[in-house]
Order: sequence, then structure tokens, then C-alpha cells
Amino acid sequence: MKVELQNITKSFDKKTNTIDNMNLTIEDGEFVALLGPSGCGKTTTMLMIAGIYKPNEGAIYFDGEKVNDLEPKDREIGMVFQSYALYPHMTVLNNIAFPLKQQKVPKKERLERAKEAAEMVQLGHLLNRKPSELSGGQQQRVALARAIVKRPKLLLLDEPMSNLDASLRIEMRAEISRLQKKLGITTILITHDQEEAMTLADRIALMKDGRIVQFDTPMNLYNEPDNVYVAKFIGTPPMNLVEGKIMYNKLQIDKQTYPMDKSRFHLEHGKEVILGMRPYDIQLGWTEEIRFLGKIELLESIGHSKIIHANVFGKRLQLFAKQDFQAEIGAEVRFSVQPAAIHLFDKKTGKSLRKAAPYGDEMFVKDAALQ
Amino acid sequence: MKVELQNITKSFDKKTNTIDNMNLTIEDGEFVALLGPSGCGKTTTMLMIAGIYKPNEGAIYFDGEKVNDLEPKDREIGMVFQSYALYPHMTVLNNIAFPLKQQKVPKKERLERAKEAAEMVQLGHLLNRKPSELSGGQQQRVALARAIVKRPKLLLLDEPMSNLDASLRIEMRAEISRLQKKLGITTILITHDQEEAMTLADRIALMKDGRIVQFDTPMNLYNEPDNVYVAKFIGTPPMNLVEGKIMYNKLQIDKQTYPMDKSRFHLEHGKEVILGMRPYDIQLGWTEEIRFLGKIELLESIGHSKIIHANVFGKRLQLFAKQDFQAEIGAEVRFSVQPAAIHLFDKKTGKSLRKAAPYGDEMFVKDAALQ
Amino acid sequence: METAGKSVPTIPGNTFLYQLKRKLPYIISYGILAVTTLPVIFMYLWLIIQSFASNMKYGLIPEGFSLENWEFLWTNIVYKGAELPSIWTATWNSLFFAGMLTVLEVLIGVMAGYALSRLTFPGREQILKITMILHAFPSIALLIATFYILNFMSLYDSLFGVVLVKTALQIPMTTWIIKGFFDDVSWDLEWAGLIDGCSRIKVWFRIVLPQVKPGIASVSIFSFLSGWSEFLLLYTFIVSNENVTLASFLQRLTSDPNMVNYGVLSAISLFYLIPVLVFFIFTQKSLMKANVGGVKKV
Amino acid sequence: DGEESSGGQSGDDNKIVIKAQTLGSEVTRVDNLVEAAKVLNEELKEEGEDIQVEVEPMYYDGSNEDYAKQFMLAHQANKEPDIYATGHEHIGWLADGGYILPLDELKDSEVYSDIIYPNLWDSVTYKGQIWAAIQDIESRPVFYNKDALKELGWSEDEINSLPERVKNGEFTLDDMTQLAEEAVEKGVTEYGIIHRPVEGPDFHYMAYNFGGTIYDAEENKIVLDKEATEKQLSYFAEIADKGLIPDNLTQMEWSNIHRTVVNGKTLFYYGGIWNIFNWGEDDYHEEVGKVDGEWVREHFGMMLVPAAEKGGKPVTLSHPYVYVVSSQTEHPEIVKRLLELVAAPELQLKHAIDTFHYPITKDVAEMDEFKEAPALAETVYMLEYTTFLPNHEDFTTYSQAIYGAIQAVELGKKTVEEALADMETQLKNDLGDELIVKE
Amino acid sequence: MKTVINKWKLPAVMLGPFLILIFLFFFVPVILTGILAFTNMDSAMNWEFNRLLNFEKLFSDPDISLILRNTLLYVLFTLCINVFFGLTLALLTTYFMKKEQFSLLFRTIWMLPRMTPPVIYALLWIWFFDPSEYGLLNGIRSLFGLPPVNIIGTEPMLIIILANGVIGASFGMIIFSSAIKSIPEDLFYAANIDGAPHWSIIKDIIMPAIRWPFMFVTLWQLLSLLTSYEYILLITNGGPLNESEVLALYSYHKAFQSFEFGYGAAISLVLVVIALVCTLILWKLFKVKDMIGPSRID
Ligand SMILES: Nc1ncnc2c1ncn2[C@@H]1O[C@H](COP(=O)(O)OP(=O)(O)OP(=O)(O)O)[C@@H](O)[C@H]1O
Ligand SMILES: Nc1ncnc2c1ncn2[C@@H]1O[C@H](COP(=O)(O)OP(=O)(O)OP(=O)(O)O)[C@@H](O)[C@H]1O
Ligand SMILES: [Mg+2]
Ligand SMILES: [Mg+2]
Repeated sequence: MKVELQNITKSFDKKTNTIDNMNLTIEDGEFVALLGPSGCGKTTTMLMIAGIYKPNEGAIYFDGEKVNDLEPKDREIGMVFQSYALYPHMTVLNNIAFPLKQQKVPKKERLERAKEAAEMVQLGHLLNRKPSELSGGQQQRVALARAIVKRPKLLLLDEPMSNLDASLRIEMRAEISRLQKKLGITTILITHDQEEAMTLADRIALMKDGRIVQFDTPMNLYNEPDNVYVAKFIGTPPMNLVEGKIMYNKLQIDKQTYPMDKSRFHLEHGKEVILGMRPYDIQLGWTEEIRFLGKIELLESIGHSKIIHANVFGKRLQLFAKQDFQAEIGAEVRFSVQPAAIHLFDKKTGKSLRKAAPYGDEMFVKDAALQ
Repeated sequence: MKVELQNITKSFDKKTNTIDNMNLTIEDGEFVALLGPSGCGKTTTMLMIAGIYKPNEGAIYFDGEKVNDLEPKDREIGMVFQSYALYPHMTVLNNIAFPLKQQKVPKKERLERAKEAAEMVQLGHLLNRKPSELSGGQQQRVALARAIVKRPKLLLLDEPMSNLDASLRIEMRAEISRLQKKLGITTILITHDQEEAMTLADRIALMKDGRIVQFDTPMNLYNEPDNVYVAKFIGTPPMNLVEGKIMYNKLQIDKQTYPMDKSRFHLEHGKEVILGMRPYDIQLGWTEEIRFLGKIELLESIGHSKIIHANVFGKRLQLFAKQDFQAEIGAEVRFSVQPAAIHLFDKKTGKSLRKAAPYGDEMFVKDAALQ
Repeated sequence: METAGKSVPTIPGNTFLYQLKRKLPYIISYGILAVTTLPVIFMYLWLIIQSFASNMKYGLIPEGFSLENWEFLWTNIVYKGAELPSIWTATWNSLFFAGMLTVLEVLIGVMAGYALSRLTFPGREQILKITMILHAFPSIALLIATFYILNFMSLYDSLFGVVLVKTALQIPMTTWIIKGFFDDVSWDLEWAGLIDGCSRIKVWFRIVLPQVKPGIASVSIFSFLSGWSEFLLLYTFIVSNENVTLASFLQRLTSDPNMVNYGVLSAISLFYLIPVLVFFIFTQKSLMKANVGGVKKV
Repeated sequence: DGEESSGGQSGDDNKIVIKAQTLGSEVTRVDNLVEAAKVLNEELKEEGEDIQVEVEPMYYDGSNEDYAKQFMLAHQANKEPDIYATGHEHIGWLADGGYILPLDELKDSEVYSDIIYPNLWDSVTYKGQIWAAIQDIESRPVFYNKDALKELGWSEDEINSLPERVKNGEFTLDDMTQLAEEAVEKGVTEYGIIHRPVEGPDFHYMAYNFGGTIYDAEENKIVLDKEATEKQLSYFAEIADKGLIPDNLTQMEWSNIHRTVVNGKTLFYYGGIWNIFNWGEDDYHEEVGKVDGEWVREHFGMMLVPAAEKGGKPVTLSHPYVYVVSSQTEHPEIVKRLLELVAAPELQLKHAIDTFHYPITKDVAEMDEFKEAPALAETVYMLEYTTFLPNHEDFTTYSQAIYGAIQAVELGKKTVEEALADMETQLKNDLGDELIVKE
Repeated sequence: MKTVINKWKLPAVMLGPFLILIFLFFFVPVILTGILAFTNMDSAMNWEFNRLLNFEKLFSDPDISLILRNTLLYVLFTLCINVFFGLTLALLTTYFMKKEQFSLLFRTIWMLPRMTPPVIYALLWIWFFDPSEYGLLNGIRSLFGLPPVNIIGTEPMLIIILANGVIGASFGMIIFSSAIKSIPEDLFYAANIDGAPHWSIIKDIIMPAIRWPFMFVTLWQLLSLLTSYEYILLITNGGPLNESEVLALYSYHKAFQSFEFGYGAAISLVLVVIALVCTLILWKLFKVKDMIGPSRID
């Protein structure tokens, strides 16, 4: 099912718009992730697609047909609520079987399918428990099974795995992905786990304050962020951002200048810009073209590697080192970046200066400055 | 405050033990993370420490004082619930100020401190909202602020950041860490985010089925897992595990043999073992001593790098490649591991064969076999 | 919106029939409400008209408008040769009695309801069962026996005694209702309160109680109502004359079926309705807003 | 003031408080006692006694049963009034229950000597003793519609002499029925006869009228006189059969009864003299609204209940109201003196005029002021034909039973025989030993 | 020792006032009334035991079978109205009606009968159905030239069931409404998304959530109806010819009109036995035991 949102606006208090003139098109069978900071309107968007909330303005189309007045029950969706919303009076099995019951699936088949779904989320042994007797993660899995069991045309997942441990999460991801592919279910996933979004989604819509900032494939979002906001948001640890100024095709930061690739960026003399570098793109040692010298401020161990927090130009940058990297706090550290791996943004508008970048409205002016 | 759990047992239905003879000592001012699969009893343990549940057997000591019969209110704890448990009838501000009110903090100071805490979790602009008007992540942040505001002696955090986006989560982590260090609050954190556990915790207690499997520093847990269960659980993507057999100091897998370091492992001829290798430890190409040849089954892009799923001995192993790695599905791939980076476990008991590994009971027999 | 070109729309959302079907339950429910409510509205409309009409034709058509029936508001009625006490005294007494009863009943009921819902102690089911079965005794049958108790406790002819009796008669109901509401409060909330430094009682009061506001709304309206209209107990157990309530005021006006002035009676019963009406609307408005959210409720 | 026990002394030592209670609207019943206390105080002063008597009036509104119930309970709790005004039929249980004092000496006291109707003392005699001071008395006449009679062609004279003819036994119950039939047939009035729509004393005079009795004073037992009862039931069956009464008379509202009567929709109405007072209270008449005594006398006449047989004695029924004295009173002597003083003519007169009742002594009936109240003065003769309810404590049971039977035959749900048989079984079951069945 | 005290302190505090009150003013009177049933106490108020005489008298009463039949009809049908119509009203005003002002309006209208003083409410019905042409119904009929009818006389049970049904329905309405209001909104969302039509939401979401109130209202109203007589007393007084006499009213008539207190108590006792049986059956039927869960704070 193709889902289109056209100029959707939603307000809870008639003063501020929680969702502000949103446009979004999700192709049939596509897997889209909604990403964005807490409170930006992801859940609200999803609930509008589900038909629970009605948009104040704008229209929603399913397969080209306007569905603003279609009731949720007729939209053939499955949904995991952020709050789970399990039926407290039903057992796990009945919770899962409930959507099937509504489809008038015969009892025997219904229970079989519900059991199957429960097995899938590894709850086969808890079928007769009430939700209140489950752990948080188990509840969430019931919600997941309930959403999937009826094989909906549109699957809405609002943080479906936030309370699951890593290995379970990976398994669940695989299951969702398998099912989605197999049945061609159009799926929208809200998640805070970028890796989840990256691995599962065909495209990611990054939201901010009720608007979509960029809607693109995970790789493009990662590699070619349209603006500094996206750049900062996507990728953990976040992209390192440093302010500078364009001086005749070069970038000047704190007296130092760096050559810039004119074919990649619009370089305007005197423009204040922001330089972005992903921690993963930074190499220890001056092996690449763009070179920095920093002071180690903190050395963090995260299992497979270490994160160096280094002070450069009074700003703290992060980069990775091997797990066996040893250094004193305060020691000097040299590092460098390939010119191809850097990002450049207009400081005033926040827009990417990349030549291929689309020029849109200037909505991010106020956020462009780095806090 | 030093927290000790001695032989704690808890059962909900009098048949099975949800928590089974658990022992745990947390030093004063220590930051401990509780890790474990969904439903293993983390929340239950925490609720017992909080005094909500009484253990069926065993004793809990705070600073050497038995507190089994101490009421929760007298335990001076702050807690974030997995379900948030905000007071629905109070505004954000009052929710946060509530613990202070119980401590009879004068109104003015109370509101000030509450506001400060709200600012800390970036909710300063929503002070007068009711919880029902907040997004999931905002609710969770209120819960966090409420737990922290009274500067408890013991801080219990049950998935405090599962609904926050990456950048916010990093900020929150830093705040918690700062506060914890500054005030020396003993803290217990339940999380499914291993990175969170790794970066924040002094020690991690890994649980399984109501027991603690290993309780150690993050690095030790990662580098020296006591058994295959820990090895598999810690680290994402999880450690690659392959079954084999010891043949005179060598490891034989599927006709191939590999030399093993006798000084590191107890090698017993004929013993069935499990070989473990972390994806991060595997190098592309035969640069290291222990070499494998695999077939690429799947190539996953995760922003900064790619994950290769390769089939070796009919098993699927995962390893990392640079983002620019290109290959056909089905192509052959060579990779290798340093002998120092491998792990070896007894297949029957699941225990590590590492020489320094402690020998405990054989509780993991049934789980040792790889599914 | 009819789509002319397409044969069968895949999404039924835009056909007229679908919209009709969607709205049908609502139309039907409004219909049912309207039809069933009409006679009630009619009855009370008639009561209002009667109180303002100087005479009624065919039993329902007013002839002339007058405020004569409402004179009791500013003068004391002289009925059958005796001057009745001021209506305001009666109103005040009724308010006092109903208020006292409501407070006592809701307080005790809410405490007991909590205990029965959320504390574990032996005999819980038995207490519930016994209180229910007690209700099977017609309260009038208990009058004589209750009299002996009151007399024994020197509470006969005391307002306080009547309040106690009335509370005792009502409290099982309150408790039962409120217990159901407590059952649905999320345990996490109570846990959170305990950890935030409340004792169990304080948690009950500060955290759990606000969650059962709709329940409190319903029990308080019923206890206020029953206090407001209480007649029999006061009438039976109070000898002294000073405690006239609105119910007994009305009773005086109807005590002699030969002498009932229906116009005045209508006016007074309307007057009688006002405070409960206000109380009802107030409780409904402020308490029916249930608190949900902030907890993942299961 | 729960502290103050009945008749107890409060404040200064020489003040005696006497509580007196009455039911319903006729407040002069106790107010007169307050007046009497003033006189008593004068007398006491003259006698040199250093005491002051104060009567504390208490007014009760409600049913007879509730009034009685309250007295029972209050008596148990020692909070009852010293003087309790009630219908005479209650003295049975009051005496049996030891609630009240016998007052035999009152009969001999001077004020009560010229009693208006000698048999009146019977109404307060129980088990051979007198238990109460009679307070007032009334009668229950039949109202007839003068306008309707005129329309039937009766002359003014004929109309006005009807009560006399009834008194003499010339105009019988059958005549009344026939006349009613005629009126209905000719369409002069919608109904022929209306009686009270609820249970009450009116029905019992019929038993006496048909030569029966309902009470055996010697044995102190209720009597079911089957023969008379059968006639009684037949009478009601007949008027119903003939369509003289509204179909659903026994379900009608009192107010609608009044409307029907006042608007002249019936020829006869078994009423009570106090109804004249009622009709002045509300807008019952469709045109005139409230009607006064003059109007009533213009349009209605009042007569005794015609005798069942030609030449027989017509009947009516009185329901004397009495004062009884609590057995727990601390000042029986004072109370008795009050009860003598309250029978003073002026007080009686006030009560009679105010509430449409008869006085209990002849001297009051002779007074000019009384005679100026024509409706009272013209009917006071009826007392000579009056009957009473028995003082038996179970009388309500009987009363309800007979009412049920009447209702059944009127509605045609039972034949007279069935109704009588059912009534007999019911009474036997309910009353047991307390019942004598007279075949 | 201290833990023992701590364990019992809370239930004792919370339940204490409730238990004391119930014991003194409900339980003891019930026991006394039970004893009273074996005496022939009459207006003299003496406790004279007469063994089982009262019961013998009751069972040989010629009207008893009619009265029992009436009681059964009355309780059964009124209960149905009370519970189901009350539920319907609650659903209509809370689930179907989205505008809170409208719900409040309708709820208020349906509360009016209960708020009206019983005397007046009864009069309203009597006026409405008065058999004379002055009655409202007959007034309307006469406008169309129809003869007056006497519904109270011919169908007294119908009128009584309706009159009591209307009163009782508001009880269920209010309690169910509050309970429905307490259901977290996201459950409805989830059910909507799971494709549940209205009836399924009612059956699967609302009904389980209001199971306790539903059961309470049914049980409570059952017992209330068994023991209620007030409106019957006022509207038909059991008549005509005992056709609308029910056991409770009979007890009242015997105790407070004939002053056979002992006999009246005996009738009540029979009533209680009937009620007891009903209660126990329903208790099992509703699985009340399951609804009494353990405390989740140790
Ligand atoms: N009230 C209860 N009654 C019965 N079983 C329960 C109850 N609460 C929890 N359990 C069970 O106890 C086990 C441990 O629950 P707990 O909530 O401690 O898990 P957890 O480790 O916090 O899991 P998660 O990460 O999913 O929150 C689970 O299997 C759960 O089903
Ligand atoms: N019922 C409501 N009334 C008022 N404001 C609301 C309501 N629901 C949500 N909001 C506000 O709307 C904004 C968007 O909420 P939404 O739940 O869509 O956020 P979200 O993107 O899902 O965030 P999260 O990741 O924290 O769940 C938030 O700022 C929230 O405070
Ligand atoms: Mg959300
Ligand atoms: Mg948990």
C-alpha cells in the first residue's frame, strides 16, 4: 500500500502546530523509518496515518485514495504502540489473537497463528499470562506479535524494540524484515536506534519540530546530509562540527587554513561555514590531507575500540582508536581526514554547501548555529 | 551506600523462582549495570532492592545494615521505572518536585531544584503539561528528572533512556555520570544498550534466568567472558561462535585444524569446544594467524562501515569491512584472527577454557549448545 | 465523492454508503437517546410549567403565568394554618446533613475500598460477601433494631446518630464501587510514590486517590443524593422539631393528601433539585476527567 | 435539647415544662394547651403555688402510622410528649402497651359534664376504663349536588328538605342509588356517586348501616359480620355495576376527586365536613378556582348517609380526636388540670371554627359564634347518628381487608361471594384469636 | 513482633472505621432483627418469643403466592432495565458521544428522576397516568377524543417496573460511565487498529474493564430491588388488590401499618434468605473471587 501525506497539519492546542505542513510519500512495500528527536512528532504522525488522530489540515492517501474519513479499523494496519496498549484483561494468547478474531478467522486457525506469532517473539511459554505478569520487554514483544499476526497491509511500529536486549533485538529485526519482504507490507518504523533504522529501512525520514528535514536512503542520509541538523543527528558518535570561514576557496579555522574541493562545494569567499567530520572518518596520524593536532581530553573504552575526545580549536572532537591505543590525558594527538570525507554547511542557513544538495526553504536558520 | 544481596530468592507463583539464590555486592559510590535478556529478572531484582518486593528468602544489606523490613520510603532511593510511572494528575513540575516535597524541602527551593532538574532533561518548556500530553521520550525524561532531583543515596534506573534519541541519550548519559560522580551516588542501571552499560558502568552484572552469570568490569566482560553465554550476549554484533574439537593442542573444525595457544587455554584432547571470535577482531584478508575462507551471504551497510555475513563451515559469521568494500553475494572472502583475540569454551558446560577463568558451578550446561 | 471512472474503489472510505455506515452507530445511538429521553424531558418540562402556571388545562396546557408558587423563596409558607419554617433553614439543614454524610461516607469508603482492593489480609472476600449480604436486609426492617442500638448509645434524637446510621447503611455500596476503581490503578504508580518517600498511607492519599476520581465522583453523587433526600431515618430517629430538612419540608406539604397544592409542590421540588443538580454537574465536570497517561498501563 | 427529659424541670426549679404533640394541620389542638397553661398559671398563683407551667408544643406531619411509631420509639427512649393528641382508635394499643395513663376521673369533671353526645365517652373507653380526654369530633356527611338535582327537576324545597328526609329514614340508600342512576342516565352528571379513593373510616359506617358490627367491646375482638359485610360489598358492587362511580375510582388522586366533585360532575359524594375547608385551598373549580363555604353551601347540600332500609336510622361516622397522657409523665396532676382547662368553651370554639370540627360540649354548640358557621351548625345534629371506629389495635388489618374487598368487587375482579370468602381467610390468618366471625 | 504490628497496622487503620460502623449500625441491627423475627412484638414493643409462629403465618397467608410472583416479576424485569439500560446509557454517553457537554446533558437528564424527591417522582407518575380526565395521558387522549384509560389500575406491575427501572438505570449509568472513563484511551486506539468494530470494542475492551462495577451493580440492584418498596408504596401502595404488592412492601405494611414488628421482621428474614441464595449464585457466576487480587507490595 502506498501512503501519501499531503500538507498535513496537526495541532493539539490550537496555538502551535505539532505537525506542520508535512508531506511524505511512502511507496508500496517500502520500509520507512521515522527518525527524530524526542517530542518532534513521530508518534503523532503515525497516529494520523493510523486514523486515530485526524489531521487539522491536509489529506492522507492510501494507494491514491483519500482516507481522511476512513476508520482505523478499515485501514488494515497493524501497530505497535509506544505504550504497548495491551489489553489488560486478556491473556497473551488472546491479545495476539484479537486482530484475527476481528477478521473472523476461525478459532482453530486463529489460535494457531497467534501461537506461531508468540513463538516468533519467543513468548511461547507465557501464553496464558496476563500482561501485568510480564516483564517490560515481554510486554513489548506481545505488542509486536499482535501487530504482525494479522499480516496487515501497513505496519506501524512505534519503538517496537526499545526494551529488548541486543541479541533479541537482532532476531526480531530479522523477523520483521523477513516478514516485510515476504508479504510486501508497507512498514513505518519509529526508532531511536539508528542502527536499526539504517539496517531495516529502505528510506529514512528525519523529522524535527513537526517537519521532515530529509527523506532519503540511509546511506544518503549518512553520507550526504542536506543540512547540519541531519549531519549532527545521524551517526553515533555524532559528526564533529567546527565553525570556520571561507577564504578564497580555502577554509579558515582559527588562523589555520585548509584546502577545499571546489568541485564538491559552493565556496563563497567570506561565508561563515561549518565543517563536519564523522568520527569514523578521522584517521589517527597525519595520513590524510586535512590534518589536525589536538590534545586528548578523555579516553573512553567501548569494547571493540576506544573513543578519543580531543580538544582542537577549543572544541571537543571525537575520534576512534583501536582498543589497544594507549595515551595520557593531555597528550598531543595527530589526526587527519580525507577531503572526500568532509562536509561543509552554511553557518547561517545550516544548508549543505555540497553542489548536488537540493536547495529548499530556509527553515533551519535558527538552529544552524552550534550550541 | 554499599548494597549487598545475599542469597536472594523471589518467586511469583511459588513454583518457579524468578530470582534464584542471587548474590551481589555493590560498593559505595559504584555504578553497576544490570544486563540480561528480556524477562531474566532485572526489574524484579531492582524492585527488591527498592523494597517494593520482599525477597522470599535471603537478605539485603545497605551499608552492612539488614534492610529487608525497611520501608521503601526510608531507603533514600531514586528510581526510574521501566513504565515511567509518572503521576498522571500532576504537572511535569509537580511530578519532579514530588520527592522533594516528601523530604519537606521548602517550597521555593523545591520548585527551583525541580526546574533545574527539568532543564537538565531539556523539559524546561513543558513544566505545566500533564504527562498525558507528553511524548514517550518526554515522559521518560520526566521520570529521570524525578529520580535524580532528590539526590538519593541509591539511584535505580530501569531502562531510563530507551525512548530517547541518540544525541539526547548521550547528553543524558553524561549528566547522569557527572551527577553520580559528583555526589558519589551508588547507581544501578538496567539497560539493553550495551554501549550505555559499557560507557557508564564501573561493573556490569550479567543476568540470566534469575541468576548472575558474571559480574565484572565492562572490559573484562568483553574481553574475558567466563562462559559462552556472556560471550554471546556482550558485544554487537555478537561474537561469532563455531563448534569444534580439540585434537592434541589443536582445534579441529570441519576437517581443518588451527593451532591453539596452550598457555592461554586448558586444552584437553578430544574435548568438544566452541570457538569464539568477535566481528571486530576479524580482519579481512589472511593477515593474521588463524585464517578462514568464507562465502559472502549478505552485505549490510551501517553508515560508517559494512557488515559481511559470511558462510564458513555452514555457519554464518559476521565481520566488518570498510564502508567502501564492494563484493558480489556468493563471492569468496578471506579473513583471519589473531590467536590472542580468540575465545574458547567447553561445549558441554559452556565455561571458558581460559586458564585464568574461575571455575564455578555448572549451571549453563543446557544452554551451552549453540542453537 | 463518487469516482466515476473507477469500477470498484479499493478504499471504501469515500463512498457515501461507507460514510453512512460509519456514522450509523452514532446516528442510532443519538436516536435511541433522544427517543428514550423525550418522556423524561417531557415530565420535567411539565413540572416546570406547572410551577409557573396559574392553572393547567387538559392536564398539560398552562393558563397564565404566575410566580405565586415560588413565593416560598421569600416568605414562609402558611400551610394548613401553620407557618412552615423558612425554606432556607431547611435547605441549610439538608446541605449540612448531606455534606456531612458525603464526607464521612466517601472518606471511610475510600479507605476501606483501598484496603479491600490493595492490601492482603485474611478475610477480604468474606468482608465483601458479608457487606453485600447485609444489604439484603430492607433498611426499614432494621429500623426497630437500630432504634435499640441508638437508644442504648444515647444517640436517639441526635443528628450525629442518624448520620452514623445512614453512613453505615450506605458504606458497603461506596466501598464496593470504589474498590473496583482502585483495582485498576497501576501498581507502578504506587511503587513510584513509595520510592519517592511516601508512606503507604500517603501514597494512597496523594497518588492513588487522585486516580480514582471518577469513582469518587460517582459515589459522592450517590451519597450526597441519599443524604439530601434522607427522610425516613431523620423522621424516625429525631423527635425534636428543629431539624427540618427539605425532604421533611416536602413531606409536610404532602402529608395530607387532601390538601396538596401541586403548584407549590412543583416549585419546591424544582427548588429541591437545584443543589443536587449543581453538585452533580460539578462532580461530573471536575472528576470525570480521568487521569491517564504517564504510565504504561497493563 | 436532648438533655431535657420529658416534663423535666429546666432552668429555674419551679418551671415545669409539659410537652404536647399533635399531628397534622389542626395545630389548635396543642396551641389551645398553651393557652390553657396561661390560665393554669393564674390559678396556681392564686393557690400560692410557686410553680410555672409551660407547654411546649410539638407538631408532627406525616401519616397516622408514622405518628404512632414515633410515639412508641420516643416512649422507649423517654423522650415522648406528656400529652399526645391522637385519633381515639389508638387508645387500644396505647393502653395495652402501657404507654398511657387511665383518665377515668375526667369523665366526672365539670367541664366534660355537658358532653355533646352522651355515647362519646364510649369512644375512649377501653377495657372498662377511660383513657383519654376527647378533644374534638366531626361527621362524615354525603354531599349532594344541588344544581344537578335542579336539573333533574327538583324544586328548591325538595332539594333543601333532603337532609331531613334522610334523617327520618324516608330517603334510603336505594333511593340514593336510583337517583344517581337517573342523573347519570339523563346525562345530568357524569357520575352518580364518588367515595374516597383510598382506605379509610368512611367504609365502615356501611357495615353499621346494614345492621352489622365490626367490634365486640366485651371481648375486645374484631368482628367479621358476614351478613352485613355481604350487603356492604353488594352495595359497592351494585353502584359499580350500574356505572355510577368512575371505573377507576380507587386509583384516582385525591385532587382529582376534589375536582370531579367541585365541578359538579357527580351527584353524590361521601365526604367529610372538613372538605369544605380543602376546597378553599386550591384552584379545583375550573372557572371559579378556589371556592369558599358560601359557594359550597349554594351548590351542595349535606346529608347523613341514608339508612339501608326504609324507616331505618341513617348513619355517619365520627372520628373523635383525643388527648392521652404518657404513663411516664412526671406531672400527671398538672397534666390533668390542663386537660380540664383546655376544654374551655372559647378554646373549643376557636378550634371548631378554624378547622371545621365540632366541639365536644353542648355549651359551645349553643354559642352564637358557632352558629355563625352555618356548615358546622347545620350538621351538628348528625352526631346523634354517629358511629365510631373500634379501639382495637389490629383494626387497620380489618380496615385494609374490607377496603381490598370493596376494591375487588368494584373493579369486577371478584364476585361478592369470592371477595367475602377471601377476606375471611385473610382475616383469620392475620388476626387469629383476635377475630370473631359472625355467620 | 514489630513486623507483625506493621503488617496489620495499615489494614487496621484503613478498615477500622468501616468495620466498626458496619458492625454497630448494620450488623448488630441485622442480628437483632433476626431475633425479632421469632417474637410477636407489636405496638407494645415487648420481646415475646413465639417460636416459628410468624413463619407459619406467612406460609399460610393466602396472598403469599401472588406476592412472591410479583416480587419475582418485579425484580427480574426491573433489574434488566436497570443494568442493561444503565449500561446502554453509559455507553451512549461516554463511548459514542464524543462531545462531553452533550454527554453531561443527557446524563443529567437521566439523573433527574433519581434526584427528584421520591414523593414527587411518584406523583409525577400518578399524575401522568391518573385515570381521570385530569391526568396528563388522559388529557392528551381526550384531545384526540379517546376515552380515559387507567393503566396504573390495569397494569400496575408494568408501571412499577418502568418507574423503578428509570430510577435504577441512572445508578448503573453513572457508575459505568465513570468506569468507562477510567479506561486508558490507547486501548481504544489499539482495538480500533486491530479492526474491532463497535460491538467488539464494547464486548472485549469495555466490558472486561468494567467487570467489577457491572457485577456490583447487578448484585447490588438485585438486592436493592428485593428489598425496595418505596416507589411502589407511593405509586400503587401494592394495589390494586395486592396486584403490585411485593415481599418487601408486605413486610413494611405488616411492620409499620399493622405494627406487627415481629411478623414484619420474619418476612424480612425470608427475604434475606432469598437474597442470600441469589447472592451466592451470582457470586459464583461472576467469579468474584478472581477479582480479588493480591497486593503487589510486599
Ligand atoms: N507479577 C508477576 N507475576 C508473575 N510473573 C511475573 C510477574 N512480574 C514478572 N514476572 C516474570 O518474572 C520474570 C522477570 O521479570 P522482570 O520484570 O524482572 O524482567 P526484566 O529482566 O526486567 O525483563 P525486561 O528486560 O523485559 O523488562 C519474567 O519472566 C516475568 O514474566
Ligand atoms: N495530547 C497532547 N496534548 C498536547 N501536546 C501533545 C499531546 N501529545 C503530544 N503532544 C506534544 O506533541 C509533540 C509531539 O509528540 P509525539 O508524541 O508525536 O512525539 P514523538 O516524536 O513520538 O516523541 P518521542 O520520541 O519522545 O516519543 C510533543 O512535544 C508532545 O509534547
Ligand atoms: Mg513517540
Ligand atoms: Mg524490566
